[in-house]
Amino acid sequence: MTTNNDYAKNGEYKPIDMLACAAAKEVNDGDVVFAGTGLPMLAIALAQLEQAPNAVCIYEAGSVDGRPIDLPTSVGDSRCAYQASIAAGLAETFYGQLHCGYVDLAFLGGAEIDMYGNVNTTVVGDYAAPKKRFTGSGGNPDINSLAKRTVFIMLQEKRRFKENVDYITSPGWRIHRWPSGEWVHKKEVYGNYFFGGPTAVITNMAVFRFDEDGLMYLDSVHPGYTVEDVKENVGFDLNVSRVNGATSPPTYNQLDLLYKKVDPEGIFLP
Amino acid sequence: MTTNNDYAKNGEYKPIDMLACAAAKEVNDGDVVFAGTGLPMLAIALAQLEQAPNAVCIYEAGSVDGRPIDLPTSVGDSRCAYQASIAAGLAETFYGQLHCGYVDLAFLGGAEIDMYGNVNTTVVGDYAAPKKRFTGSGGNPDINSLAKRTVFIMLQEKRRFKENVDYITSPGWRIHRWPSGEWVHKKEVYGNYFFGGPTAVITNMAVFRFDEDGLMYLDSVHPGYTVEDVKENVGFDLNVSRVNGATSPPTYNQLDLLYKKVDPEGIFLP
Amino acid sequence: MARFEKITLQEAAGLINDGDFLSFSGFTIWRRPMALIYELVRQQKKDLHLFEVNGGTHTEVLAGAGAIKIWESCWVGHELYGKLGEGIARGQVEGSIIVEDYSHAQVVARQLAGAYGLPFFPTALSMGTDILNPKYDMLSKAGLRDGSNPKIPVKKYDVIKEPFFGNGEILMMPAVNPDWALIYASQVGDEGTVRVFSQTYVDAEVVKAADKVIVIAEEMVPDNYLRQEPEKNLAAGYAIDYVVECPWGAHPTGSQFFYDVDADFIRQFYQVSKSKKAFDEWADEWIFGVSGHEEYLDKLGINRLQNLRANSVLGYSTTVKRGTR
Amino acid sequence: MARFEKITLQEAAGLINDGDFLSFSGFTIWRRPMALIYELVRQQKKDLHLFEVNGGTHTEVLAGAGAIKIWESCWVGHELYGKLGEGIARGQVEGSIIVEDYSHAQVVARQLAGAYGLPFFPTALSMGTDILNPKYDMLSKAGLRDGSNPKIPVKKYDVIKEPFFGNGEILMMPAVNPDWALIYASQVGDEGTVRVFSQTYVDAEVVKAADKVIVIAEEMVPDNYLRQEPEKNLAAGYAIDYVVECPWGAHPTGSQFFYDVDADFIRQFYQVSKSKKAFDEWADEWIFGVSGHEEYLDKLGINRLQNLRANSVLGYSTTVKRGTR
Repeated sequence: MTTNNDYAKNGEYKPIDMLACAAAKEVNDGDVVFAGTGLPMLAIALAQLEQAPNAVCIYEAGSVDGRPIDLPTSVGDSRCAYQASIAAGLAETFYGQLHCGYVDLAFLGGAEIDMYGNVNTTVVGDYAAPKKRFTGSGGNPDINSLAKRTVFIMLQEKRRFKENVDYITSPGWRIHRWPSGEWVHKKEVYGNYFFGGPTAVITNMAVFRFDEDGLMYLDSVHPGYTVEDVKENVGFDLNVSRVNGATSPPTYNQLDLLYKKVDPEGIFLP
Repeated sequence: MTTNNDYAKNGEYKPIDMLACAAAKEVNDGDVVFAGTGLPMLAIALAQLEQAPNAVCIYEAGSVDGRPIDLPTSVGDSRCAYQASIAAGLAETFYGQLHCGYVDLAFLGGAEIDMYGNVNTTVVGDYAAPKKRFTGSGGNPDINSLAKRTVFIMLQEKRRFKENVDYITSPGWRIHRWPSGEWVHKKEVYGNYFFGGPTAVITNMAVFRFDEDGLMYLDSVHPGYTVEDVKENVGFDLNVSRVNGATSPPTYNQLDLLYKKVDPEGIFLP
Repeated sequence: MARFEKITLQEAAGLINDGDFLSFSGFTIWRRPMALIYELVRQQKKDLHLFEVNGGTHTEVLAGAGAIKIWESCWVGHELYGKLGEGIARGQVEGSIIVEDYSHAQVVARQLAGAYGLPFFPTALSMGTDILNPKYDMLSKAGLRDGSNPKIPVKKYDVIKEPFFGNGEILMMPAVNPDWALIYASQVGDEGTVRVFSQTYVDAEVVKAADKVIVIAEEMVPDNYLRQEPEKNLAAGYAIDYVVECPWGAHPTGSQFFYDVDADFIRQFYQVSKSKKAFDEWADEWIFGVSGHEEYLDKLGINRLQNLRANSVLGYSTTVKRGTR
Repeated sequence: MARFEKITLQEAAGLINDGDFLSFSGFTIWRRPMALIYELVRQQKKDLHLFEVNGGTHTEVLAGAGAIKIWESCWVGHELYGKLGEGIARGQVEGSIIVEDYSHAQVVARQLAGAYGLPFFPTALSMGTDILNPKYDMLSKAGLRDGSNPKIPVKKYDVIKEPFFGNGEILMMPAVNPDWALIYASQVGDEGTVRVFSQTYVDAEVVKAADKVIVIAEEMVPDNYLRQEPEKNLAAGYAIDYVVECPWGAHPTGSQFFYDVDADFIRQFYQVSKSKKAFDEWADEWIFGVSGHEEYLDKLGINRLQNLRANSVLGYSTTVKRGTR
């Protein structure tokens, strides 16, 4: 007999489903989550329907604890403010909530990441003469700065997991102290504002975490992939000594929730 | 024939009526006025009914351009917010409006004043071991700091018009630059934030103004009083060389408005 | 996010220790957490450290009871119904209360910094006043700026040369983060969303700046209702820790759209606040003489309270006599 | 307080000079003053200096038209309907646009300082990022931080040792005070009171920080109506200078409770934004090919617009197809 809580088998779910479900697991009940557009929205919505009914979501455009009945397409969407506890603006979310210290968990994306969890969403190449421009920082580095834990959701590609990112848009565990440029632990730069940092990176292939020194290691590999597959898609020397087995795949119930309740219109889930 | 715009005769009005009417004349049409509780409320309300229908009033507790249909008893009163353009809080009024630079005219009170327009509303005697405590600054010095013009409404007594006030609560034209304590023009301390300063003091006896050097002089004397009367009630050497005749008394129309429209309940007008 | 705990007034006051650092909702004689203030006096709290915008009747009740050690603020009085803060004034003159004066907007600067988690907030307001005279830094005089109390900054203020536009010097006020925010709110939802009516004063900042928040609510309502107009709400449920449902909890101060200020009550209180002896007699009657909030309301009586009831359209009482005519 | 002047879109755009420093209401693809943006392109404005939170379609229209000289911001794209800001990216890569990057909250810090008249605003957000790498201060590289332009601070940021609590260093961001705020508002009262629906973004701060404010209003309503709920309003009449009544003025961006984002329009625009040639053809059709806003609406047609109409309860369209299912 198959119950709703059984795991789906390989082929019964898409890579993006796996990503969303693995990410959702990072949410503890009661967390105050500050999330970006896209996959983070799926993850937080799914978590709220499962293990974290009391998790609360803040979107930078101005909504606190909204309860969208239709999935927002962006954090600026009025859908975010439906049945929200507060609808205000950026001063409220960035300063009145985030800088105030309320945020437990950040859910963010990134184009490139290094082994310290530094993320680039700005340019490819030298910033002063870039080869390619991405969207830019948005709230990514802000949310990541002061959240107690940050989970990055990314695509697994060698060119995205780099020894050094071309531009540190969002601060990991080792960063520069500007304007001098010293390379130090985040704690050194943030002082009393050091609340935490990146705790996980979730991709279409694996889950990565960070050790006591703030170095990324491989935690679990998604079904269908091997440790070697992951290593081949990481551009730096990845610590695989702490691999903790396979990531649990989505359950039938999760897939059901994702496609029928969270994103029935197929906005992020094709 | 007596018309409504004729001046009332001595004995037909009270000193407080004179004060309110003289103060109301300081409001220009279109002024953004930041007013305190009490007589300032009468003055701005009267001005709005007469020459300044487009004057706008901000109260520090959080209302912008309220249109009370019943006279507020304090700036925190919900009456202030009736038909207001904005009802918010102190961050909005002090920073979003005043510090932002919108305020043309401040209407304030004071317990003591010196010849530079420095006002004390804090203590009698040495602050570190005071003889008497007043209410304290409230928003008086803030509003006075950045308004383009400030009008003080006060009682005329020798002990209130002092060579040196016991404590500078609210900044006049000559102030200390702290922490060093240098005695300098307001301009020196405020720099680019120098927008103006006290322009008039209105009492139950007279109207005082400030010259180019920021020194108080007697401008006009209310009907029933002489220059000598005023001088006897001022504790410093008052410049009377620029006296401009008698202050116009209230008109019948003004008295009518004050008692029938502005304060029919007799809250400030006994 | 831990969901708030619903407790009683007695339990709420019991959480506050002697010496704690408190801040309050409201402004002068509006939306003060009076029922909780009375209970603090009933439980004989001492050595309290207060930080607030324009103080009012609640300040004076605590001052009269001898509960205040440090008062950091800018103003105290009862508006039209009592010119001065007699208890604070007496404490300052006698030296039993350490008074640290600011301007109103400097208080707000400290609260904004505290609410936003910033170490300081710049302001040009009230530069050049004796508020900044180093001689008059009373916490420093009392030896309390030695860094041993993390809630008291080592400097009252700082002045820095603005580095960006050549605008000269500007004042910087340190953040304030009291132990407790004692809040009276118009409505609290069953999930903790907080709303206040009319001007919001610094209520939102006071909630955010404090380590812990106790809200006494005029009424508890479905959160869904408050969430229909989220732009009107003050705080999310996770920002508050304890809630007491407490109708008329702001009396004798006013609560817009519920009841007006009880002017007669405050006038009478102002008279007794002028001497310790008169205050004690008054407290024996109105605080110690009643077992709690319900008996206090009984003593006031329905007709007195009904007269204060706000007109539901205007938000204030149209029946209470306010002036001389 | 001078009462605002009611003008036309053509007149509004005519007020803007080449080289002016602009800021905008809205966020990414929401509540952008698009009708005015189109008119700026129609009037061939050049060398504009933009300062904004997350940019969007309006930024890209100006970038495509070659109207931007300096772009100070933190993000540009069309959300789900166009991943990148192709015009800005092309400008940055080619060197035709000076791009000065911040984090989002650093942009907000600059706007808050500008709105509050403060010279700077402290923040701990995004310390340690390459945003603060002095090598990447592009306005400095371009020689524009020499103090000759009072709108460009002599430093991109400063770091100071916090003097009050021994909390270490903190970042300070300079105020921004653009020449113009170009605002799209949901409602403007006949006396100029401004209201926007749903999240307010930084609209209030953008209004306050600018020297002059032009509002294009979805609808004009009696001020009395807006004053019944003053806690919902964004700005008082004296804060704004010019008003254009302009229904559908935010199209193709969304306006909560009026209409949803025109996803198809933006998707199509995103495709053409990838090359100058395609943009020019698009602009010939949609900007230069129509005489003004009314002809633009005619060209869109009633059925397309009706499909975007917001459900009056939910605030967004429930008929527009958003996803793949």
